[in-house]
Amino acid sequence: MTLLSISSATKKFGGLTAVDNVSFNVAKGEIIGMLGPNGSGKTTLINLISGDLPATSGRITLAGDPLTGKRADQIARTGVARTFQLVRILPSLSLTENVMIPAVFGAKAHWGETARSVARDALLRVGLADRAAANAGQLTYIDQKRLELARALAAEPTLLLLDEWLAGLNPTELAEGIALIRSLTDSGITILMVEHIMEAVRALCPRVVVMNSGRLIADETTETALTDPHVIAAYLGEGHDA
Amino acid sequence: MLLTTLVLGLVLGGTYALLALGLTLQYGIARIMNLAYGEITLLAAFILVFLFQGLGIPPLAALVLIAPAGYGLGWLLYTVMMQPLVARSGSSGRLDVDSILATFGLLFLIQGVLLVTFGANFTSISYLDRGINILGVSVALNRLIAFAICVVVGTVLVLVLARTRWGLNLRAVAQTPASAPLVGIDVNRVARQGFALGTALAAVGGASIAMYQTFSATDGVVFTMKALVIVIMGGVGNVGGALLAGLALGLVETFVATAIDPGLTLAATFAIFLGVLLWRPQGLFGKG
Amino acid sequence: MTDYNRRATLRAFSLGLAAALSVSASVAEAADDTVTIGYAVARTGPNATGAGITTIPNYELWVKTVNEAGGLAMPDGTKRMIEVVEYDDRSSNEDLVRAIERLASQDKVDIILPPWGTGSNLAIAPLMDRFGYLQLGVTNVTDKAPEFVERWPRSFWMLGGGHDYASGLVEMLSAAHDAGIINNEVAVVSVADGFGIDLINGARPAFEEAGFELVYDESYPLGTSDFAAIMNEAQNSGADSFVAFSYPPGSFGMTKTAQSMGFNPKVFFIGVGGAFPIFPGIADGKADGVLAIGGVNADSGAIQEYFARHTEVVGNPPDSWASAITYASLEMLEQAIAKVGVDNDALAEELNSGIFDTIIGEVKLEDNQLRDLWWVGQWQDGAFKGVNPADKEGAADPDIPKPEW
Amino acid sequence: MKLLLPLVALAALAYAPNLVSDYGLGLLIGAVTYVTLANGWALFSGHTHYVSLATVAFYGTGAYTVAVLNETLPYPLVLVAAAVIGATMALVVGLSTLRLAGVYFVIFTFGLAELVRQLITWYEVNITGTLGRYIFLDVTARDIYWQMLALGAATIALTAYVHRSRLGLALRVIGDDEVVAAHSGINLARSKLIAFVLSATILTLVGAVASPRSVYVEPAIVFNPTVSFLTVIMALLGGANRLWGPALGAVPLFLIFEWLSSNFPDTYPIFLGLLFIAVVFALPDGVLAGIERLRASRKERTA
Amino acid sequence: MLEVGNLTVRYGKHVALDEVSITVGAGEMVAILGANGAGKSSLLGSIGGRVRPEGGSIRYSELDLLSLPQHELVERGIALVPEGRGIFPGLSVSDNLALGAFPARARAGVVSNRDEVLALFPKLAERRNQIAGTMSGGEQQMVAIGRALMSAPELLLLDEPSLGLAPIVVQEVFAALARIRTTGLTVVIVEQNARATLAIADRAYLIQAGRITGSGPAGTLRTDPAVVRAFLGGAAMEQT
Repeated sequence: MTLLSISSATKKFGGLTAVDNVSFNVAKGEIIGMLGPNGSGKTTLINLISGDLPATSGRITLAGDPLTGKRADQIARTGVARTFQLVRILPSLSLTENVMIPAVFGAKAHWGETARSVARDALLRVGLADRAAANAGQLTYIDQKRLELARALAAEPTLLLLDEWLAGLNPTELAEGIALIRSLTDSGITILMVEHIMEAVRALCPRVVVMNSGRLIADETTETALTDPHVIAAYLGEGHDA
Repeated sequence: MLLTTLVLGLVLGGTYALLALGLTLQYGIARIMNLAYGEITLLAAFILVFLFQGLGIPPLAALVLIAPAGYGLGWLLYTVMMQPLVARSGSSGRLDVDSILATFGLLFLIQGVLLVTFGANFTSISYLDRGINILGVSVALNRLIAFAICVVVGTVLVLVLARTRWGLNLRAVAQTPASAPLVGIDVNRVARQGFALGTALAAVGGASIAMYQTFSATDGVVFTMKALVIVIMGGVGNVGGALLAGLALGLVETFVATAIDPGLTLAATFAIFLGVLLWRPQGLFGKG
Repeated sequence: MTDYNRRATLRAFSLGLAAALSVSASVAEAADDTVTIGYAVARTGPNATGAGITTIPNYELWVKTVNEAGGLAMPDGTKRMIEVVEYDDRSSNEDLVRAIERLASQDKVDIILPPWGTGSNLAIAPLMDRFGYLQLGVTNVTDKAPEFVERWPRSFWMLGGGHDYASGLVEMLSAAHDAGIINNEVAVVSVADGFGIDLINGARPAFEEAGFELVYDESYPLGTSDFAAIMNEAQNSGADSFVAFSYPPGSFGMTKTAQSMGFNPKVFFIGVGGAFPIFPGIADGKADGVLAIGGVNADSGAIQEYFARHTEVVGNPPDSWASAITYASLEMLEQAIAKVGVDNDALAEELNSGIFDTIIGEVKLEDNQLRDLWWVGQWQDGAFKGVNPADKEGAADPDIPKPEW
Repeated sequence: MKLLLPLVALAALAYAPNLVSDYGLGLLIGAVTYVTLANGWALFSGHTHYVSLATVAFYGTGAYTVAVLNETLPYPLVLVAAAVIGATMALVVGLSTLRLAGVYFVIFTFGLAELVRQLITWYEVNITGTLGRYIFLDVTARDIYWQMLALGAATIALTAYVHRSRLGLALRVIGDDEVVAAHSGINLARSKLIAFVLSATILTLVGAVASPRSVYVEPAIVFNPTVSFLTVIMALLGGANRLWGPALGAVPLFLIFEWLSSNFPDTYPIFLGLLFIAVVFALPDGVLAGIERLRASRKERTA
Repeated sequence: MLEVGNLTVRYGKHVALDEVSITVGAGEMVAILGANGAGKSSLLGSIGGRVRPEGGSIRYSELDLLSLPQHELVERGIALVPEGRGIFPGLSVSDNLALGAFPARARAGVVSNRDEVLALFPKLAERRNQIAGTMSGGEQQMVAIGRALMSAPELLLLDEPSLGLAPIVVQEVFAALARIRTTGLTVVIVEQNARATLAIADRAYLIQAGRITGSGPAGTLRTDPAVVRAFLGGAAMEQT
């Protein structure tokens, strides 16, 4: 069953077409990787889905309901949660408060003890429960990443968008991170993840979509994609002889 | 009737434009929203009167002294007061608020000094006060001079900005300060120059207003408001825009005063101002 | 030519400083052999200009004069020096109200002198009444004075109301019209605040009744600095008489604009500021013939002496409208104290019933109001002289039409 | 009890007029007025970091409403009317301006006060033909004080409540990062609008309650832009995003201004200017944050 | 000519560069290759004065670069074309180029430098009056590189010049870089496009997770599976 459907999504910035007529579907419960070199339009596409940017044209639906044309907060309330490529935490709020926000303002609109317990669960899941009262500004980078994931989880989302959530982690942390994401898919959340760390993509995603210069150049199994000459060329270049 | 409105409006608009040029440079290049701008114009106005009445220096000659003095004062203000705020804010965007609050303090400071030094009296001089016939409309010579100063200063400024290397540097910093160091421009230095140049223009504006208008030490905020309105209308940092917006505002005010109701001139000014802010915050003459 | 004289302002400043410094001393001693007089007047903000010309210099001049003469004479024949407690109301009514409370309940001064401006005086009237102080209001123009006297029996209103000035002006213009000097068309502008509105509301029916036609009648907002368009309209209206119920910036701006554009109506009347000593300078020496609110009996020896002393002590001459009345009000106070002491109730009674000899002549108040006032004055031979009421002692004949600029 | 101390303080303050002179009462009124203004301002601007200079637009509107209606309506209804007018005005202004950011918002709010003043002036001059209005109400200084104290206490209570509510959380998130706020399901426009209207209603009520202090009301008198600036600097000095910050900034600054203006009437603006600049330089985040920083660094040193 | 020793860069608690050392000889073109987030831009940014490192040293012809403010570096002959290009989008192409010649060292040769730049990017000559921000990404990249060359640099630092460009434009950019290389300019280039880069560079460093994990002559690295691994991880290498 298709959860997220993207058809002919296009985003232009002035003369630049950042996302060019991209279409693909994500089934419920699936975890799908989005690959592509820097600047190929992956983050822009994520922004179109989450409502951070309005699409120039095309249509995006979640479980049949259109997302295009809605504001970010409305989309968030339909059950879409995300992390950001550059970590965005709320430095003046405590960890619990950071994580509570989507629980309070999201689809379920919890408040009081319920919201706190949702936040506590999310923090527990990412391993930050013991620091719940600390200020988010004091966290290390990896903990900030964890916090951001916890915040996305507290939304109890049906669709989770991860934008290079694993970037910048050391090998131990990476292994923990991969295990964490796997535990999420096991609990039934649908995940679309932009990722550069191929080990992680291999480990987590049976299927990937690959973008280059705003276009979708591949939508296939991970094994196929990583040996697809188009994909390799997209990453490493064509090797022009000059 | 229409011609009269046109002539009077342009002359009025010329002085408005002159008033706004400095503020648009200060905010455009140095990113300082200077609420003490009007007080600096007043300071120059008082100094012009002092030079004229106390020392007998003719106002047009006094301008030659006041402009560089204004530059010096701006240089000093930026170095002592603004630069630490700029350094502290980094890219956090708090500079706007900090500069508004700090220059609000400066506003009181200068006003206090003016009150103590020059008293609370209305001040004015009579200088070339006779009427000149322009297309059948009588206009005071001193206002024409102020208009001419505006045209000359405005044109020179536009040309300098458009044609010279220094002007190009100023424009570069105004538009994309983050890129300026890549070509070797010391943003801090250019910002200081821009602020100082803006102060010099404020001084020239104040001095030319002193030639024809009665003023007192508490009038500064009126000048600041007018300049602010024009700067926003013209697009922040846009010198050509400030010139056009100043002229346009003069025309609008004159038109409202003659055709609608003098009681609504200031209301019209602010309504246009707020309208522009909402409809095109980048200014009527801004790009994009 | 000059309104600005550095040495003079500096002197005025040091005078003020001396007064300010005496504050602490006076409060500390507050002995029986002094009379403490307090006031809160605008030294900063928009009201500072008006207060700085009309109110503060006269308070300071009077205190200095009295103290140099050995102090205020008391009913028992002794003399008591004046000590001053002075605050800045920052042109804000809130601060003013608090300053009055301070003078009354903290400093416990004997007399409180009023602030500058109609709004300020009204703002403190209930307080002054409650604290039992008399309020010797001078710089207010209001038609409601009789009503206010009823409400606050110790309040005094010494500058008339808008209707008075408007009728005075209309009376004078009617005479000129009857003499065939001017046509029946009037161009009138008024500043959009309480003062301007009061005057124009009084003037409209008065003009109409006298057979004048208001061919141009507009108000302009406070803060207007450009009058070219207004003056141009007035000039094109064809009226022989130009009347402006204006404040100093407007009065000055209109004068300069009229001069530069060669607008020469037969009657050129302006509001506040026309009687200021700096006006001839503003008018580039061509003030003669300009009509304005107020006036003094310029031929009176007492007035001439007052002008000379004011110029000497303060550094510049007083204005020719409210200054002399302000000073006269203080003289009245001085004489009343000599009779009944510093009890405010007795003083109020005495002020209303007594006859006083002041620089503006013999003064007798009617129902707490000074009614014997100059409504219209005119610059003649470099002096601002009262011309209406025409039957008032010392009235000069109005010079109409005004000579061209 | 956390509530006990504020309640005792409130009771003490309510009793205070019996102990002080009229001037003391005047000081209390002034201090409470500015505490309420600063708090009301901070209710919107404290967390969102939108610096509004429109305080006097609402304050003046409140005062003017009382001036216009005091002879036709009973006093409590006048206050209700002021609140309604203030809220409506804030709604219109908010709907049109909250998409402006940074300095544009600041300038807009600065211009707004001036526009309101000009429009009221024009209306009064041309339509009603009166400009100055009189407020002859039988309201004593004590009444004003108690009303203002109640309003101030209500404002602080409301602030405390908002801080704990969804709205407060939303505002804090908006102040930190609007993108995260939107992606967490917060309706930015609605949250900002509600806060702005609440804040503006309080500011309008302050103007209304304070207005009987001056008998005579004129646009030039009640739309004094200094009020807007003083409010901002007081709130920022104390710390605008903390419950007691605005009060902590307003009281000492108010007293300093009073002291300066009575002791240095001529040079007062110079000192005021220097003080302003000093606050911006020395205490950029407010006194409370400064104290916390100091405590933190001391803790670090001892540790 | 350029010596970077034990450079460490942190953003908060995140270590972006961990004791990185590289050297670049005069006239060399050296590539820094690595996946996204590996620390390439931090390295180049440190050399170009945009990033303040926490430890280590950067010496250039006996000069301690870390002691100089960013804008001074251009005067010393170091030109940086940052990621995102750093052009003046609101100014015309010719203004952008003119600004490139801001340093005193470049002023004498403005005319000949401009001719060279326009010969290198003929498109810029056609569009000299166009506002730079309205051009396509590839053209903007040309403006950025052209502007850097206008400052008569000895050392050119290029950060991802092919980023976000269509393949055909990438080709064009690399062709231009190859020509620049023949002028004897020293170039440090950070790229994801490893193949195209290795085709024109002399040497390359591989960077992974903030550390140098390999280096060598470009010719050798072109066939080294470690390069592919740095980008695509394990399995991909067998197929290349």
